[in-house]
Amino acid sequence: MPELTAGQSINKALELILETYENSFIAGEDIGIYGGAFGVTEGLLQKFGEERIKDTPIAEDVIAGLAVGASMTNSLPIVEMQFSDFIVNAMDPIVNQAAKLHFMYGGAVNVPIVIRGASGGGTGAAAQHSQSLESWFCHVPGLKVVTPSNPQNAYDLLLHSFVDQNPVILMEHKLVYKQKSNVTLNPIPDIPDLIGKAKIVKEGKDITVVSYSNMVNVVLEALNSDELTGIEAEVVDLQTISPLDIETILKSVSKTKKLLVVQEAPSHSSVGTTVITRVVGSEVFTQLDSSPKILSGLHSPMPSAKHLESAVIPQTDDVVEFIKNMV
Amino acid sequence: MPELTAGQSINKALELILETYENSFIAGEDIGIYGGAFGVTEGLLQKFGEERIKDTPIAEDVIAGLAVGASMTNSLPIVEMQFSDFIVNAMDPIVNQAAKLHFMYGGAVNVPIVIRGASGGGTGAAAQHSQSLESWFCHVPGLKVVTPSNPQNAYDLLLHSFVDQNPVILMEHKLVYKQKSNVTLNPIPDIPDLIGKAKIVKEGKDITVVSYSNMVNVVLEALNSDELTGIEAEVVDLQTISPLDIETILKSVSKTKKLLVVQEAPSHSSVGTTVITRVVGSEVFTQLDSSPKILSGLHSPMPSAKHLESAVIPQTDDVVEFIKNMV
Amino acid sequence: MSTTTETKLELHKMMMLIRLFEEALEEMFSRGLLHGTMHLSIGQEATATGACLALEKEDLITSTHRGHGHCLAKGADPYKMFAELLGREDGYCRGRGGSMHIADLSNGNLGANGIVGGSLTISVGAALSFQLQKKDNIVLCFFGDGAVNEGSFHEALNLASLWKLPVLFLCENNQYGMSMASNKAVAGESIAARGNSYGIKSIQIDGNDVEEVYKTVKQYKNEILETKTPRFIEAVTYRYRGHSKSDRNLYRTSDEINYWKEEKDPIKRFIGKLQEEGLTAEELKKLDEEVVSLIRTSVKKALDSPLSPKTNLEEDSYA
Amino acid sequence: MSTTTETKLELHKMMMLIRLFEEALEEMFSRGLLHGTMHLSIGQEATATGACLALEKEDLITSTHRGHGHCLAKGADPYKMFAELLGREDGYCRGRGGSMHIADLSNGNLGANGIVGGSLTISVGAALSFQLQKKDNIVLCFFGDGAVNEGSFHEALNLASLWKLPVLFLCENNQYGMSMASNKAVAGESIAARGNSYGIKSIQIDGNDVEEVYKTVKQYKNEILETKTPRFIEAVTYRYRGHSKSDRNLYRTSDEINYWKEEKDPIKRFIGKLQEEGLTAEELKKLDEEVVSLIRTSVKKALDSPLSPKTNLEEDSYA
Ligand SMILES: Cc1ncc(C[n+]2csc(CCOP(=O)(O)OP(=O)(O)O)c2C)c(N)n1
Ligand SMILES: Cc1ncc(C[n+]2csc(CCOP(=O)(O)OP(=O)(O)O)c2C)c(N)n1
Ligand SMILES: [Mg+2]
Ligand SMILES: [Mg+2]
Repeated sequence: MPELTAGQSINKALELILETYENSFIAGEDIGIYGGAFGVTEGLLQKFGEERIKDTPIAEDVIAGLAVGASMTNSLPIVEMQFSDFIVNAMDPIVNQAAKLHFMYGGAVNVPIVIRGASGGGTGAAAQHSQSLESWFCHVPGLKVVTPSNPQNAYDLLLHSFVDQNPVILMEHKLVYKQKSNVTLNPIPDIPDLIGKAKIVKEGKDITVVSYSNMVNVVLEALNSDELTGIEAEVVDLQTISPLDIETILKSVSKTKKLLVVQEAPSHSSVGTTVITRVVGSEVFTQLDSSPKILSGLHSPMPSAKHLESAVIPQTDDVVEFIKNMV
Repeated sequence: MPELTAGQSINKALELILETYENSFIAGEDIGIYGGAFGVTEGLLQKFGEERIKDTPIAEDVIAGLAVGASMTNSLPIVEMQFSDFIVNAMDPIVNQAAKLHFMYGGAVNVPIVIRGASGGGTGAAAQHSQSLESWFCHVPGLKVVTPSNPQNAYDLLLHSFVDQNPVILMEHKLVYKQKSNVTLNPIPDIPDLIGKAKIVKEGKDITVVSYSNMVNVVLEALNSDELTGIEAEVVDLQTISPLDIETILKSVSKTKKLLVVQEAPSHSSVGTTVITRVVGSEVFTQLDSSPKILSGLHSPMPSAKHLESAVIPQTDDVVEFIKNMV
Repeated sequence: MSTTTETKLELHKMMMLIRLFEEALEEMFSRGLLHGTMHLSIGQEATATGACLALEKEDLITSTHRGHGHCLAKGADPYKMFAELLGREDGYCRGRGGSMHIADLSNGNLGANGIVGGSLTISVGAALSFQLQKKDNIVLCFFGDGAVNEGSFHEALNLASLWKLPVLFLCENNQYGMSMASNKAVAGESIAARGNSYGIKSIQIDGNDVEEVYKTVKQYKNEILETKTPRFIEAVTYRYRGHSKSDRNLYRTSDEINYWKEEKDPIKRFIGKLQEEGLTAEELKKLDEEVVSLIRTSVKKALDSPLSPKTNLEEDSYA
Repeated sequence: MSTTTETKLELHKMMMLIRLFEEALEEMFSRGLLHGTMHLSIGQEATATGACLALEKEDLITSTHRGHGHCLAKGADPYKMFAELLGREDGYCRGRGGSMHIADLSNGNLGANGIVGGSLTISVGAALSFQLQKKDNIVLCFFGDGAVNEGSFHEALNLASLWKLPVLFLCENNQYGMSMASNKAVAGESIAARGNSYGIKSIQIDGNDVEEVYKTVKQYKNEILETKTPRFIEAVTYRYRGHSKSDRNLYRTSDEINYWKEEKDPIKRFIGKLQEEGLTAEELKKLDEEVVSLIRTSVKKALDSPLSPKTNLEEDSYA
């Protein structure tokens, strides 16, 4: 069981896919000799050649569009959006094409593509290279959206996303790439049963903290704070943010009677507001003994300066603060 | 006080703006001799000429991008996305540029642009011409998002959006264009004080129904149903969906103790989930005497067939059903 | 390469089928049987017909919002198309797609597309599959003159040229977008010249001469497979009807429309040619009657067929 | 049109200023004083310098992620730029923009842009303002060879040509995107040829010859104002450093890099020319010392200046 960063475990998953499925290929900007802006595709060009590791021009629209066309014709494309912010240039193929073709054509076609993008802030990359845009894709019927938080689920969720017959958007947080831990290199699954499943990463009885992507790590770190000794928080890592695993969330909240959602993205029209709406719209509403809260990034573009950036992104102190106030 | 459709009242507002501000212009596809796909710009070319009524090629990216550049250089652009679905091709100029420049450049520039788009379903235009994508833009800091529901506020909100110094996305529902009523042709305001203000369109004490865009009309129609006689619903037309007028909403809900949100867009990561999250996250939470609900469009692309389309979009019967179950 | 008589009669019948199919739609529309709008290709039948009949079934096409002709010419069943526009269960998309979104995978039609330029990058991806799978087939990508100005056009052509993909870009230049004349919308010499600028061999042809379209597509398909490089055709044609049902035709003169109807109609012209070559009025009548009755029976069958049931549409949204 | 000695010395000093400014940044970065990454234009100084010094203050530029040189050459204060990269209140963006997002409207710089191709459509809009306002100024749009393949490039050039907008597109072809050689990324003859394909007069020049850049931009600006049509310049240059701080330069040889450093360095070459024309070592030394001390004092002042205060960032997001 090797110790790997998430960047490396994703690389291993990609390698396994390419070895196993001859009709799979990867396309994206600087994924070849450069190995990807975050090193995720390092070594794959050398192993699989230019035919299957396709370095593209800087042209996100055709990168996503070719994935759609290829997937309709017995290829299995995995494409990379170097920074997920650039996915703004690929919205038509993703939203008007990939998401809708299966439904629009009456079920006659599937669009089994995986679109990976590096998301999130905290690296000083400023407003156009730090966004967490995953909520947009959750709002689009026909897409699935997956957000790993550590090396193990980054590996597993990529394999499952690949096997899933729907277009899957994988938002990989830049800070998650750097997370390091032992990874079990599971085989490619027959059924993508991890997609749509949340995970209880820490059990507790006093409050349910629902989070996803890198914020799961921030939450877990916050729980080590002395200020929270005695408080047993249950932490739910959504893993898939569309479709939501509402059962797991409801089960936890009906036990703890308290709900806090922590996300890096701003609150308005986001995953977090959806979690809260689903919970208060359920029978669990009557069991809540305090007002459910969301701790989100500020409604502001990402500033470049470190001290301002950390004011926009929820920090461990903020999590501690919220939990203290709620329990 | 002339009787006008919303399409006509918007046309009047555009005319007043063009007459009043020499540095204003309109750009978009088929807005000239054709008068716009929905007739909204009819007659403007004849009045103001090609210099200011700018028919563009089919190229949404540059349509939005030129608005950004023009607004930074003392012009006042209003651009049209023929169907708001095509805004997918203009996401970079809107989201990475217009929304962020003011903040990113430390307040040194403003981007006072108006982007109008025809949104929504019910016309049999199918999945790529019927979307309600407004929630995406609410999720983006730096943008304001406005959604008229009738000829009067379509007129007023366009004028106020124009005067607002921020980039404003106006989502005009295709069925709202056809709404007809008497319109007071107010002058251009000095301060855009309507932006960010919700409106109580019907007072009541039994339940608060929050809605926006064409669904406000569906809600009002539903309230005439015999099945609801005796029930006094208070109807809040958000009018601006970002920023949200949370005060007006809280005031109403603390009076009625019940909240239903009705929107055409699917629920996940939407305006409606935001309204509910803000309400249950406030002190009003304890006053709620029933679980707040959202009635939204299905999580499905829009089908073309009429009987399937009406299954995706909330109908008056659905509203009646929800209210009956809640009161 | 000369065209056989048999092929010529096929070309004529297909143009007639498309014309009568869309005239039947117009009639249904005026009777209020259709929900939504539609985009008719009446006047442009030669391009769809000549192009698709030059292909094999295994070759693929991507189509546009004005795609009825492409779909029929690639082998679709008019009954299933009528059924689709009427929201019936037997429709190609079970009533979920409608006029703008008919796909017919069984005959190699990857689907119509409501987004201008939306099919260009998809065709590139399909061509990449052929390349990776070492298939001797091509993807023919239909698009209009208006799509030439979309960013997706640029990205698709650039990549197809760089990667030497087996795709034939076919621009149906009917000289207008919705209302904008293409010469006001496309900078530079011509649309074919724009194709050349990507290092893609390009040609401008008479899109209303069905035989010229047929021959050019056949030749270019062979060149694509031999040289392993893409090709580009600008087929000049004209639409008689408004852009969609709401069009008042303010942007062009009736003289212009009539000129194309009288002087340049693809069906008329081809009939003239066939008659010069000896086709008798009787033979022609017989051919056309077959088409007429096919349309009649298809319409009737579609109108009699059951509506698409209200299934769980949220489940239908996912594979 | 010959360049005055005074101008030549300005050109030299500006290239030196840019080089030393970025070398100072490198040093700060290695000392861990900078948050995030940055894109250095070391080796490309001639393009930014020649282009911007050929403009008037009222002319506008749009810039890129590799924009320090454009910004300085258009007249920015190095102190405020250092302050910006250090997150100080005196920074051009009060610490909110950083390296990739410096704008300096007072000097006609509409701003750097982190999105490849993001500034092209913006420049078209600014040029439209000039046209509508009947101003005798132009917008110079900087972009890299990698941006040529984005859809936004296509839409911007097509519209600028159709609408005859006063914009000068200036492609800094440093021969690589991030890692991809531009000849693998741009189909067709050349980048300049792509400009021509939109009916825009285009030229390829030596982007490391500061005088050639200066003269060509001056000439093209005049042509733009006289003919009321846009122009396009492909300036061939080379970046010495990696794309950004994380680049390991695997996609090019050190021989290639050294060749450009030794044989083609814009500053070296121009010094040689100035000396041929009689500039003495002393005069040169004096000029350079001015630049050195300006950088030194600017860095020091910036390091001593206060951090940008934590204001209400949500309020700051709106005008
Ligand atoms: C991205 C996008 N922008 C705009 C439209 C609206 N629209 C539909 S068809 C059309 C005209 C297309 O012209 P052309 O490509 O020449 O095809 P034609 O209609 O002439 O067959 C327009 C503007 C659209 N469907 N998609
Ligand atoms: C839309 C978009 N895609 C990708 C990137 C990531 N990226 C930043 S710079 C760069 C290379 C740009 O190459 P070029 O335009 O030649 O400019 P250069 O870096 O050579 O100065 C890439 C791929 C981006 N910033 N924006
Ligand atoms: Mg056309
Ligand atoms: Mg470059």
